[in-house]
Amino acid sequence: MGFSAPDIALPKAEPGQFFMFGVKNCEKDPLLKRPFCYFRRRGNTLEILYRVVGKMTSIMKGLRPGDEVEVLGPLGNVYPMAQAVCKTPLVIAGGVGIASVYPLIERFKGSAILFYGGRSKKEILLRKELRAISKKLVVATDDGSMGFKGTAVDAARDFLNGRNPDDFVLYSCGPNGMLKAASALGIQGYIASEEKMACGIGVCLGCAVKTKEGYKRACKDGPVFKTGEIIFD
Amino acid sequence: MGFSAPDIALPKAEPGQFFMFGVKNCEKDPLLKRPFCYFRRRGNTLEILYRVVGKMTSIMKGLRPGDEVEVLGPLGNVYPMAQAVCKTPLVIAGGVGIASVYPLIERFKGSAILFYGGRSKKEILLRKELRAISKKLVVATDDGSMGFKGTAVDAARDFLNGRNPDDFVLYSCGPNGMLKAASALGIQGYIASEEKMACGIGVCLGCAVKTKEGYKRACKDGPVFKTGEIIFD
Amino acid sequence: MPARENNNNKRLEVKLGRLKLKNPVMTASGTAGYGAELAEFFDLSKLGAIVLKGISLTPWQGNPTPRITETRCGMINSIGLQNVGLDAFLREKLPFVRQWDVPVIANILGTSAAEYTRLASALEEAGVDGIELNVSCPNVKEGGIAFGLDLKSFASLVRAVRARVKKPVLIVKLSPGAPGIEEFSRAAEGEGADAISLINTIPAMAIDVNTRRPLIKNRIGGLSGPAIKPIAVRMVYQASKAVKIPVIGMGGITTGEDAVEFMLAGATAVAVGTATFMDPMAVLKVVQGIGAWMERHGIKKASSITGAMLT
Amino acid sequence: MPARENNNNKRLEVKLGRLKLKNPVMTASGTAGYGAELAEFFDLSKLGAIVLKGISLTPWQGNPTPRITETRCGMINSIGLQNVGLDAFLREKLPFVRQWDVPVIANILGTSAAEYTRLASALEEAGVDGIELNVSCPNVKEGGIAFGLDLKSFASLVRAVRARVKKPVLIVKLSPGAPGIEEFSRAAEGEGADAISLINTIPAMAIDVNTRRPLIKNRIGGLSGPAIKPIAVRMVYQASKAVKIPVIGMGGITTGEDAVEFMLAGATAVAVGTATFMDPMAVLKVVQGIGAWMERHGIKKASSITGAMLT
Ligand SMILES: Cc1cc2nc3c(=O)[nH]c(=O)nc-3n(C[C@H](O)[C@H](O)[C@H](O)COP(=O)(O)OP(=O)(O)OC[C@H]3O[C@@H](n4cnc5c(N)ncnc54)[C@H](O)[C@@H]3O)c2cc1C
Ligand SMILES: Cc1cc2nc3c(=O)[nH]c(=O)nc-3n(C[C@H](O)[C@H](O)[C@H](O)COP(=O)(O)OP(=O)(O)OC[C@H]3O[C@@H](n4cnc5c(N)ncnc54)[C@H](O)[C@@H]3O)c2cc1C
Ligand SMILES: Cc1cc2nc3c(=O)[nH]c(=O)nc-3n(C[C@H](O)[C@H](O)[C@H](O)COP(=O)(O)O)c2cc1C
Ligand SMILES: Cc1cc2nc3c(=O)[nH]c(=O)nc-3n(C[C@H](O)[C@H](O)[C@H](O)COP(=O)(O)O)c2cc1C
Ligand code: FES
Ligand code: FES
Repeated sequence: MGFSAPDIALPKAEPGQFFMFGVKNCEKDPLLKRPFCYFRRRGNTLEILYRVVGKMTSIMKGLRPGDEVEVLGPLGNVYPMAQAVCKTPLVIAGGVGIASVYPLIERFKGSAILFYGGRSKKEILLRKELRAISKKLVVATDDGSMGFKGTAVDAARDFLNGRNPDDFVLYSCGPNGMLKAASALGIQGYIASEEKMACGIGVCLGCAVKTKEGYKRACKDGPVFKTGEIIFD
Repeated sequence: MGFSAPDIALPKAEPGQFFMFGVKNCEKDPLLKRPFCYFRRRGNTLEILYRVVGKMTSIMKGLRPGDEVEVLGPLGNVYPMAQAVCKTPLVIAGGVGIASVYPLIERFKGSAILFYGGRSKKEILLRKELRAISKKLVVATDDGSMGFKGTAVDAARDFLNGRNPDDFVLYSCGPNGMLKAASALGIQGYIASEEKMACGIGVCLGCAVKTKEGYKRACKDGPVFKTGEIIFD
Repeated sequence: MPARENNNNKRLEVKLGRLKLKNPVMTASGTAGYGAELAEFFDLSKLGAIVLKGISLTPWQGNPTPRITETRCGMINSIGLQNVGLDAFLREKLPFVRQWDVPVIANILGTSAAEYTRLASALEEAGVDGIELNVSCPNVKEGGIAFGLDLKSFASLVRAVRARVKKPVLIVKLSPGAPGIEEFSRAAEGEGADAISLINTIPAMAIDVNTRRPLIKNRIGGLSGPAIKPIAVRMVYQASKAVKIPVIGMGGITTGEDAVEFMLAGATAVAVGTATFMDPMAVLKVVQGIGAWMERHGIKKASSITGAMLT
Repeated sequence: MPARENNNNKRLEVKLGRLKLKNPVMTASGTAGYGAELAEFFDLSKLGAIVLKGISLTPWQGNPTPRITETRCGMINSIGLQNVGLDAFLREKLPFVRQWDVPVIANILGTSAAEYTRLASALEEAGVDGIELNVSCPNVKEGGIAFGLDLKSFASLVRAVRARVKKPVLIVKLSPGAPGIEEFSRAAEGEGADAISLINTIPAMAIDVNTRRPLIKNRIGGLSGPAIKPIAVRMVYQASKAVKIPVIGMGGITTGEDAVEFMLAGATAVAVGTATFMDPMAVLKVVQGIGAWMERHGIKKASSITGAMLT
């Protein structure tokens, strides 16, 4: 879905950041805005990519051109990209986590290797575009209905077999299980957490992520964290 | 606003009845349906006439052709019309109360005298149609911006001066103040109450109207009551 | 497929003490009148039970209007327990609802233990299947709320009624304002109640900032509907942990999934109130929704949902 | 028109004991952190006061996630009073927020009267303008809720803190579960509190019927937001009838009109919590909304709205 603001210049968003997104007209239910990653920008339109899972996303699906929405952002920190100058970016994404790493891969201008997993073929989006902007795309599905049968992390592990992990820098976004497994691959890098959020601006402490230094806020101290920083239980 | 149901035959509604009306897609806020009078039918479309005053009516205003709505009805009782055979129907309506008496006046096929009041010119709707379907139309506005300056009941009282009240049968719908004043004109007939409603079907007892026989339900025992039946305090 | 239907029916069966319900869903007292209006919309025998509008010994006329107002995801009412009184109830209302093959539960309220016991005796004699003690109506001073907020008088009221009621199941409806929902639940169980039900509406108020007047003539009324569901689920959870007798959960249920939520929290059965105002078919849809959820989750018996929350 | 603005400002002024507020609107504790994040969105000196996240003597790490879930027109949280502790607060947080010309109110919580008094003393010394006693957090056993539910220990806690606090105004935040909101209000007044504030969140629970797990890891959390507003307005009405000291009303305020509703019910000031999560500018919009309402209704002083409900 794309949105634009006729009167103001759209803010510049960086890979890793997100927006808090709300619909108008529906009074107080849904109550809170929902977080969606910065996906890409096309002309004067900012785009997000979303999956319909509940209240807000169902309403979003029913929106029509011209409907008003409420957007706050861009929020949160950015995937650091300096290391990718001398190392190869190895990107692991699960489900709609692809929205988060999409603009990152674009930035890498064809140097990123992408492992992209979903439960089945149906969940794999944008295959053509992704192939076009990445050096190599490996699709993995749990049921084997497309590409590698298994998780994206399994596919990445296979790929790394015999290679030196230090030649790569990791970028990963997806469900917690994937982030945990990806962190265990032995590659340094960055993972983006998707804890549930209420405010998105750091005041509610709802989006706590357990780290070595205690709870941090996914929205303000993240969503991007260094590998090894987060404690998964 | 008009609505139709493609799959089912629209129910036949009678003057005085109402529908409980809800919008889809907005989850639980607004929570309850809202009552609107049966206004008229055009082909396979039932029409209601409404004023934007709050939550639901604001949302209704934003509806577009094709949007789904939830409608329950027709509900409630009907304006008795037998007496109007030998007497002249004298109709007094205030504000959107006009929606309630509109189909009644249509039924009387040009025999009804209508006193129609509003705060100002802006509130007076459908003047042309009303003139066409009634024997005589007297518009009254509180600020004198159109027609008689004063209330519709004042205008009716002027008209009755020197006439025999027994020659008329009263039909009135509007705010409580108007119903009280209309009841005091000395004409027998019927008034339609617009108490707030939760269920519209007689189970919540929210729409209580104080009558000589104790509280009655506007939605199930009414909305039409005989003059003299309701106790106004 | 009548066989399948039959089968489905059995799957939904639950028990409140000696009373078997076809399914766990009943009307909430005060939101289904005495049955006549809903019977225009569906076959009442499809319900687990029908709980009738609260009745008192003598007719009560109720509160002045406005009696209702909508709030965010909820509504406030102060009907004031308007009811026809015991005699008219027995004469005019009860015979009608007993035409259907559905357990009839009377909801009673009084201003003294003596009134409650007289009501209970008369209703037992008239053959109702259950009696729900309303000790929690916030809308009338006389609505038994004093019993609902004081543990000692609460326990002695339950004891007094229990002593009179043999056949119908005795359900005690707790006040959400009870200081210590666990203690009140245990007291009801200890005095022999067959089940407890909760929650009643929560005292609340709303003011029209344009007119500066309260939106409910009586100023304070009771809040119900989806807004209070999380509070109700919590109380049902706490009550069901405290006692072994069945708990009937209510407060903001509008769908089968809402009902399942209460059951996972510990409810054996549920009641649907405000949702009936939103849609007269709501109670029935909740029954169907529970069935659909069970099918999706491969669950064979509704009774096994009770307290089955994972942690 | 700066003159007009100035004028407007005076019109909005209210007093909490000795403390003058530019307008009746403050942040609700725990919904504005220690001020830094909201300062990125607007000038904090536009607020009546800023009430900071609750602090304890030592740092508390808070509860596991998920800590929040949305419900119908509301949300449940169980942050668990995660906070940096007194020392870090005095060193890192307080100096930052004191840069603005806005009264700073610290919210404190402890597990014993001694902890509360030590916190209060240290904060008085550090120069805060007000201290809010949180005796009502439902999310940690240690959150003072025991004080909030037992009248005797409540009164002695207020007494002990009052004895230590001279300069800052002392605000006592009541538990919505207090058995008898009037008695607790009177007890706070009797022990010398300058103001009372209410309501805190209401214990609540929600279960995901797909996973069958509680949506809050801790199972029970606190309900806030528009869903609870009618309950909060009722409690503010009852509390303000019971005492002469100012009442700070909160619970579901999202607009200026909501704030006016609390003031008509008896609040002298209001706090905005959950609405800040919906929109970071919400507190400021509430200030503006009160002004706009006053203009529409020809009201000259915000303080005259307090308790001005017509009946
Ligand atoms: C920083 C961040 C970035 C995100 N980016 C995207 C994106 O680009 N595209 C996208 O489709 N989704 C994204 N999400 C997830 C998205 O926010 C949720 O899908 C959305 O909030 C669901 O709203 P809903 O009202 O439709 O569902 P609800 O009715 O609120 O919930 C439906 C189901 O979704 C689950 N759910 C709700 N919120 C979350 C959440 N934050 N994370 C995981 N599960 C949740 C609930 O537990 C429930 O099972 C992101 C989340 C975060 C925190
Ligand atoms: C039997 C009946 C028939 C009606 N027919 C019509 C009709 O044909 N056309 C029409 O425009 N309106 C009609 N009304 C009034 C209509 O139901 C209300 O205007 C509507 O409920 C307002 O909904 P809302 O959500 O927009 O306002 P809300 O946000 O609910 O309220 C906004 C304002 O409207 C007032 N209000 C709310 N409900 C009512 C009510 N039932 N009566 C009077 N004031 C109310 C509130 O007190 C408040 O001041 C009828 C009412 C009844 C009971
Ligand atoms: C209009 C109305 C009338 C009610 N009358 C009664 C009553 O007579 N006796 C009673 O025990 N509860 C009464 N209740 C409370 C309901 O039975 C139920 O406990 C409460 O509304 C919560 O459920 P809900 O949110 O599904 O409505 C009434 C509720 C409403 C809304
Ligand atoms: C995420 C969150 C954290 C809170 N933390 C505190 C706290 O630390 N101390 C406190 O006294 N109240 C706390 N509260 C309660 C609020 O201050 C307020 O009383 C309550 O949320 C009702 O207001 P609202 O509906 O506007 O949010 C918290 C509320 C929320 C939602
Ligand atoms: S979402 Fe509120 S602190 Fe992160
Ligand atoms: S609106 Fe419910 S009884 Fe009339």
